[in-house]
Amino acid sequence: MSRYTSATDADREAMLERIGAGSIDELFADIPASVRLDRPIDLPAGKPEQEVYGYLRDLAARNTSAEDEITFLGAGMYDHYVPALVDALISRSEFLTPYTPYQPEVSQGTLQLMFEYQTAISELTALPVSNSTLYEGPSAVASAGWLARLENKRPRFLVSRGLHPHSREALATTSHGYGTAVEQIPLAGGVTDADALREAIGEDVSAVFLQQPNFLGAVEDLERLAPIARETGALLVVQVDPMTLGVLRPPGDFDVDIAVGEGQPLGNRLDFGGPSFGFFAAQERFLRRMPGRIAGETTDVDGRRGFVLTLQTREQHIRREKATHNITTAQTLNALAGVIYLSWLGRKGIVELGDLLLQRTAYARRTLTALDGVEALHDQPVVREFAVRLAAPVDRVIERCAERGVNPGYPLAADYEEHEDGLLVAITEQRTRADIDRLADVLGAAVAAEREAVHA
Amino acid sequence: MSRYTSATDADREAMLERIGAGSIDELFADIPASVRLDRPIDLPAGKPEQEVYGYLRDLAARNTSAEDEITFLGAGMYDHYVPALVDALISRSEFLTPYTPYQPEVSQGTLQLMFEYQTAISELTALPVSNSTLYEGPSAVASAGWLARLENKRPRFLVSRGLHPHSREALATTSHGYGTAVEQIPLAGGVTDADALREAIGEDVSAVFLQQPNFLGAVEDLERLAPIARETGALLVVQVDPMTLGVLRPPGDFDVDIAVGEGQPLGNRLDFGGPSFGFFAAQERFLRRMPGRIAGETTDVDGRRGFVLTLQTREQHIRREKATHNITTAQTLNALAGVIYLSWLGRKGIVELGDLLLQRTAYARRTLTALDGVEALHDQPVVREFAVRLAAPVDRVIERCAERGVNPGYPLAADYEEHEDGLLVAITEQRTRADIDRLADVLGAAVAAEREAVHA
Amino acid sequence: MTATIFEKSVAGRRAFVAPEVDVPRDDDALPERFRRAEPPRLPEIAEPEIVRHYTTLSTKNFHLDKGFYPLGSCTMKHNPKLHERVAALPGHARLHPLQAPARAQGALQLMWELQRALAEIAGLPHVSLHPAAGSQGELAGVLLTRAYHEARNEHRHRILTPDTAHGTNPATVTMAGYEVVKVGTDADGGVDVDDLRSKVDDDVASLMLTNPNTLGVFDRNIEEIASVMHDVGATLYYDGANLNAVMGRARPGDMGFDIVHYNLHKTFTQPHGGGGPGAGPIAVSDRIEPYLPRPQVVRRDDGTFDLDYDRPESIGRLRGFQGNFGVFVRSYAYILSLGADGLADVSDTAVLNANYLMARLRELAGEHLPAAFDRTCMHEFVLTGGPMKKALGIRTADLAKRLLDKGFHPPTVYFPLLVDEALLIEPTETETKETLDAFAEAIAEILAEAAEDASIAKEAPHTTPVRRLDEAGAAKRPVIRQPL
Amino acid sequence: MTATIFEKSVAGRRAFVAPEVDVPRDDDALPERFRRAEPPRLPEIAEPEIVRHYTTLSTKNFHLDKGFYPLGSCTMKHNPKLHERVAALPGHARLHPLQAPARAQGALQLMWELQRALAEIAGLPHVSLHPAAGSQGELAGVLLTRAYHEARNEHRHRILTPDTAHGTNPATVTMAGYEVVKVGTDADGGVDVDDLRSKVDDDVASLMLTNPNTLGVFDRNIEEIASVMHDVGATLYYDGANLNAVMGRARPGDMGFDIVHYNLHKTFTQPHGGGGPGAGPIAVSDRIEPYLPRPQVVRRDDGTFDLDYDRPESIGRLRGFQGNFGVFVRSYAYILSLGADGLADVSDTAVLNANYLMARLRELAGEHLPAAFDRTCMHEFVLTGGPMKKALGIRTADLAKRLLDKGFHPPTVYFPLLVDEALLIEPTETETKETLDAFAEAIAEILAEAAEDASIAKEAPHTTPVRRLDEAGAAKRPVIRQPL
Ligand SMILES: Cc1ncc(COP(=O)(O)O)c(C=O)c1O
Ligand SMILES: Cc1ncc(COP(=O)(O)O)c(C=O)c1O
Repeated sequence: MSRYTSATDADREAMLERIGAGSIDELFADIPASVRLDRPIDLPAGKPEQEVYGYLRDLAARNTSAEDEITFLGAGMYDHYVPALVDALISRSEFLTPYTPYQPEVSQGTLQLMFEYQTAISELTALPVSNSTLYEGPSAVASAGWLARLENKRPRFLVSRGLHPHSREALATTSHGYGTAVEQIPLAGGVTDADALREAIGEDVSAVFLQQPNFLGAVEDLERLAPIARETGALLVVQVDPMTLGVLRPPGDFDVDIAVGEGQPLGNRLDFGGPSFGFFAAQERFLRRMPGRIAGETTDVDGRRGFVLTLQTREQHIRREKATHNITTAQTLNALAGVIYLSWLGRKGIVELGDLLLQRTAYARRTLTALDGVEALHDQPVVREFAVRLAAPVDRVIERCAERGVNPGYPLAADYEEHEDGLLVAITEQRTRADIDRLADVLGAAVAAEREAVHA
Repeated sequence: MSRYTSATDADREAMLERIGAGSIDELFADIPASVRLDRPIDLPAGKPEQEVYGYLRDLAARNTSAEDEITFLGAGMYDHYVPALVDALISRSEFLTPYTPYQPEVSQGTLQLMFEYQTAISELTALPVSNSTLYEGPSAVASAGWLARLENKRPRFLVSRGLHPHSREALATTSHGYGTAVEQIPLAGGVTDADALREAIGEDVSAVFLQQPNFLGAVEDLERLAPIARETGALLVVQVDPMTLGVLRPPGDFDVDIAVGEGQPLGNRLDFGGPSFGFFAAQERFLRRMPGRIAGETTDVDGRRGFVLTLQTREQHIRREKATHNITTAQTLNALAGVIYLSWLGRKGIVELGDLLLQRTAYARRTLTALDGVEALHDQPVVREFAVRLAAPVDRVIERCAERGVNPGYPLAADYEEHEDGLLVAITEQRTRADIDRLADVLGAAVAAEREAVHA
Repeated sequence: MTATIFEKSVAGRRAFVAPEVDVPRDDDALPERFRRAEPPRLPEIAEPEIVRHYTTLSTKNFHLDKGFYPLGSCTMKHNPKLHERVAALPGHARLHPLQAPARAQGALQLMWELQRALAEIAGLPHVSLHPAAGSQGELAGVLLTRAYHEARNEHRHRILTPDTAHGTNPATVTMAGYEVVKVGTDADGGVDVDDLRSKVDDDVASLMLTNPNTLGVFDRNIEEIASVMHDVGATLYYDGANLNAVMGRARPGDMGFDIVHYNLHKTFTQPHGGGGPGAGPIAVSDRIEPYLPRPQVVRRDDGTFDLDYDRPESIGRLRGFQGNFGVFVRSYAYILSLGADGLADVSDTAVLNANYLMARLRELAGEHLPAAFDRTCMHEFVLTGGPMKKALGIRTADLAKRLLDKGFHPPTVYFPLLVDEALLIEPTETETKETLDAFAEAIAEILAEAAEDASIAKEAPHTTPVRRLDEAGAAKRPVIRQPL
Repeated sequence: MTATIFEKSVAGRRAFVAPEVDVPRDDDALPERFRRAEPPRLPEIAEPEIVRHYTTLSTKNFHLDKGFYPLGSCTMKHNPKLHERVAALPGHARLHPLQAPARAQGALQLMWELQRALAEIAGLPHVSLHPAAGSQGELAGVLLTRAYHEARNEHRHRILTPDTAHGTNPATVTMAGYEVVKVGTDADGGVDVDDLRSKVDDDVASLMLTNPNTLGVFDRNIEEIASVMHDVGATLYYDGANLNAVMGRARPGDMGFDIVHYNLHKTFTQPHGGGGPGAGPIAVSDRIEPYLPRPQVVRRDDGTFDLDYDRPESIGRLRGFQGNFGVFVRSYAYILSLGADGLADVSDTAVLNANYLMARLRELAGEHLPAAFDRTCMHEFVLTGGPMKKALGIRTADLAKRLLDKGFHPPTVYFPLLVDEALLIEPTETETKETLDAFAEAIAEILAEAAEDASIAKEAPHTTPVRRLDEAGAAKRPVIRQPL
């Protein structure tokens, strides 16, 4: 099947002759016979384009996507509306198909968008420096851990139980490699227990990890927690939801050392979990320890302004085993979607949208907790997501709702054994009041039915 | 709602001051008060992007498209697979958003694709000259009629009853304006009645219009018909289906004067009937009477090859009432899809695809006519579409099939009172043998059920 | 320049992989005498090179997403990206035109709602979406006039068009079998009413008018003109290419027009595609309604939507199927997005931008490029390059070509015909004040530069993929296809 | 250069229109002390100018759809347009990662089938799609080695990497808490087996190898190397960045590798996006399987697909959710399109193209740019610019910059480190013979030109949007955000 290759039989002959080889097989003579594959690859024959399209379309049709149901799933990724101009622009070959911009003279498009992206992220987080993406949220948390390790070599990480379970796990997986222990700080009343944190903090703590809003949707009191966390010189790392930063005080307000987060809400698709991007912003003093690419402004030989990859002495291709991180391919195209989205939203829009989420979330929480068998899991302020307790088996309630075309949210049991009756409900601008009312209707009925089922 | 406009209040003030006007209202002072609209336009308020998307998506969902059923509808437009590279390339702003290329120095992209398109159409039709699109098929037929009128002023057009009903009607509508009468040549055995044509032809016939394959899917014997049609100096105009020109002898083989057709099958969407494009190819001698834009090769002041709109003295913006046609905006973007599609298909592909259609169509015709209550409407060779007779009410049979997810084709009754039991079935490369077998199954059952219903 | 796709063809290469012939072969399916002997010589080339070829070609175009495109009479406004998304929905893009109306309710409702919206905007009760573009709308409109008169047993032979009219107007008149009579323009840039009166009689079928006209001038005498025409039983035709100037401010129907065509690809922002596609719906008054093209989209009493073919007095169809539906989707998305206020704001801002740019140019270039009619303009205005030619020795064409070097698309040039060395400038509402300022300054720079050295403009452009092309040669020895 | 989007911001402009707050307001919803005082200073700009800004920016990039991109080790092959279409299907693009497996069967099946296909291609039974890119795949792989040894109560401290290794290898070793030990390269460009033996003992956890390696050389001693490592109980890690050379010809699993990472954005043609996204799945042998990241996509006995979290010995997750699914869709589309033959043809043609280009360059530039290892190469090869520097006084960097003027993207330069003035050239299989010829000729021209006048190359590029940039200055005084 040649459709992407051009070498005709005539081409092959002419080329082999020029090479001075009798056959293509000869070119593979270095491969010892004993390790050669002496049979065809055991895969089906290739298919015409229309059949590949048909096959994958049919698979896609077997998924229930946000296009097919009213979904209140969130827990780290959110069904926000992606404006058409994002898709139109990121699909331009000029952005879609180049490699990392190693030749700045012919990569100003990518380099400038990285610079603009970095600016937007430091504006959102109110921190002075940002890199130009890591893979995604949880691995960005893990990368913050690695930076802390390079910074102070202390043996303990303290993580709030309000930190996304995936972030906690990614941190544990990677820190196991270099031997830093991870301890959890419990929640009290839905937010990080400040006393427990004060208990645990000490000279041997490398970094403290919090999340704003936390995984249960609660707004953490960073004003109170930050000083405790940093008291003994530990780094304070906060994972933030970028969509809330129009209304919530930013990490920079609390002198956090590093702010990281999941970029998907900013103009990126859900894509069943990826690709998206992880952002990483920090205080100036960490600049030369930052992981990942950073674009910097400079001038060319004619004095024209331009952009380059900078501070590369941090990176693996120069410093190898001494590099500050091993990352090379990151998520530039997703960052482009992010910065286009933020430009579309604009200075006013990010506040308006944040306020819309805030109001609809408050309304949804009021409405759901008014139902029999549904109560708030905590009373903390919430912005775009909240947790409730159901007086009926959560999984079965979800099934009943799904049958009626509503996905009520994420069951907490898997990640919080203490909340096996918990349901996490997320709101986006695509979930209207009517959708919320429908959720109340469907959820209320499902809970009632399940309670009956039990009594029966 | 400003989202596409940038004038802020501050801008407006500054601009009005520069203009020397006190208000925007002043700028409209020329409009007599008596004809001013003294109320707001009576339309709903504007909507956010996501709501417009949602509204139109919901409307779209209320259509049963070729994505939702197995369709055998054709009759002029066909559900061919459009390769992804067509959409990717025609959606580039550089092709999508410019106007007609009046400034050739910054329009070489569009001008060259027009030139390549003209070449591809000449190759398909085997005629020396092609324009760079008219609106679509039937209006291209009407435009051929107008050219004939300019050419010989004779008072009669003869049209085969095998010509697409829309083409016949468009010709009649427009020729009524300049007073040429349209007479029909009947079909005999599914093809144009050669004797009737010989009867009707004469010195006063301006042009004869045939279709290959004709509307009933039958291959016309142009070898036989062409000489008769041109005997008395009438122009011979043939509407052809471009998808068949890999296997069927092209118009050029029969010295037809003008070949026109519907370009939709070539990489264009169905779009509920448009936009698509009409192609128009002819013998050299008609070049200076051709309607529409034509791109020509030339050189620039530095001797570099380039392309321009040429022979513009044919056109309305220069010749005004003496122009050969009034067309200006045509279908360039659709032509681009067409030439990309033809490049993708390639010299071998157009034959392979034609052969695939031919074989599947033959199989479908065999299979369907083997069913009780289904018989061939004619026995002429067919290439991609064929007509059958049903021994049950066609509309009710279609309804029954539709309920089972199969659209069996187009009912002939509306256009051919003599065939109110007729059904026109079209095949594309997207209708597999399995789909055809399913059609046979569903259609057979539907016909049987309807016959029962009658007897019952 | 880039070699053509045909020149890049190499025997044996391919992008297409054919689905297998999955049915038993019937080798007699097509008798030999019908079979093509030699396949058409289409390119043989793999996907990567097709993609590179057309991607590279595309970069040789100036386009709206690149910069300012003040092409008068063409309304080159921003094309929202949302429109491409909604047009591409499979429920639209893969809907067959002959699908039974019961299974195309969404599409028919969309068309019906668009008809209603367009009717309200133009102030005429009945809309047909049928015509493929403005010119076909014009032809439909003139044929409607013919049908209207014929129904009254009147056989009229002449149609009036102002000397400012777009070329399609007279061309249409001829195609519809009428004789063109030109009407003059008065000192204000409007129709010369005396000349009009002198040419009107009951052999005149219609007057085709653009208002504001191609000078960007709104005809203050519109009511008088309407009554002159109506007094002799003629129709008044509104060329809607300039509708972008008056939405929410005035309506052709209220001005006395009987028939209007819209250019959805202008006022309602369908991307131009380098020369189409577009759509040219028409709106008419009650007395014209019976003759509208077939089929009409209607709403039945039960609230369902349908295609009505049962229109005995219809002029019939001018094209296949139901019109350029893909264009309707985009334009309706635009109307839904902007709504009543938004559409009115479009015209207000279009007129504001035009007057601002005219004012800036008066300041910066007024001496060499005075306005042809120095008065408040509507959405566009005309300058004359006559003084520039005299004083600086460069022509409007030279100025236009030099603008290319500055990264701007030139205005429409040498139209309207009655203005010497005309530049017809239409900024549209979607341009920023900064862009208008930059354009005015670029023109001033070119004029200053020409005062120094006229040859720079005369030999422009200097920075484009190709420079001035030999159009005369192209027409003398036409090479309009690749020799193979 | 283009002003930044922030510099184009004007107070009061906007592209976003907010949906109305359709619920009763609760003004106490968020206590004041949590509220942000000053909004982030995001740009204020309308849609048309956003579109123009990023469209214009895009045109400053060289890209694969524009021309030849022989960036060694990066496998810049054509990115089929079909892949973007299938990835954009709402059933993929709008599928929430936490959707219940029962309602995500299509996605899980796709992932499972991709796992099977990748396993077959690499010749190792178990695949995890989890890692986000090659580097994360490497980290996962080294952590798997750690888990494997720890399960045996072994605590090893060193990992070997050849001096030809890509920088991510040693960087990964450090991040995983091991010490890096470098191994030398022999005269043929393979691992120096004696040096290897001298450094191997039971404190060595693993050897990370690329085969063919970054010199484009297939290591003939691979079996011996494998046994050396296995004899001391170490694992053998395969850096799959060069898998494009050997599909259908040989499999890492059959060579004795325990752990492999794939770069889907190289071998399996995910567009690079100017620096991602990609995906770095890993394949492992049975003994490593228990430690694979969580969750794993599995097929249950009833034929349904599921996410398996119940993996007690798993190293856990390195990232959120199920991996870069959007990338999987594209790469699986590629595998479905090409099939067994097609994939084998990919490697055959990639190696053919590389050897052809090497031969052409030997003819045209062999004197100044000899091959670092003059032998049959695999999918890429290395030239040394040493002689060119001596004879002509231009460096590899100068040659690279001058190639930009000729419309080519330069090869990878100054890597691998052990070759003086290295050029690492990987043409890939999707390029035409004509393109390879043109590239070789361009290099010959540059050398000839340099013989005349070296300054042209030294000062290159001359035709790009900007010319050589001050990278040292950028690093000395970093400006990495727009001052506002
Ligand atoms: C004033 C005027 N009338 C009519 C037309 C013709 O419209 P279309 O190009 O849609 O056929 C145009 C545009 O070219 C125009 O500017
Ligand atoms: C040989 C080699 N190993 C590893 C990598 C790292 O892969 P990735 O960029 O996907 O992290 C690359 C690519 O940069 C490479 O070329």
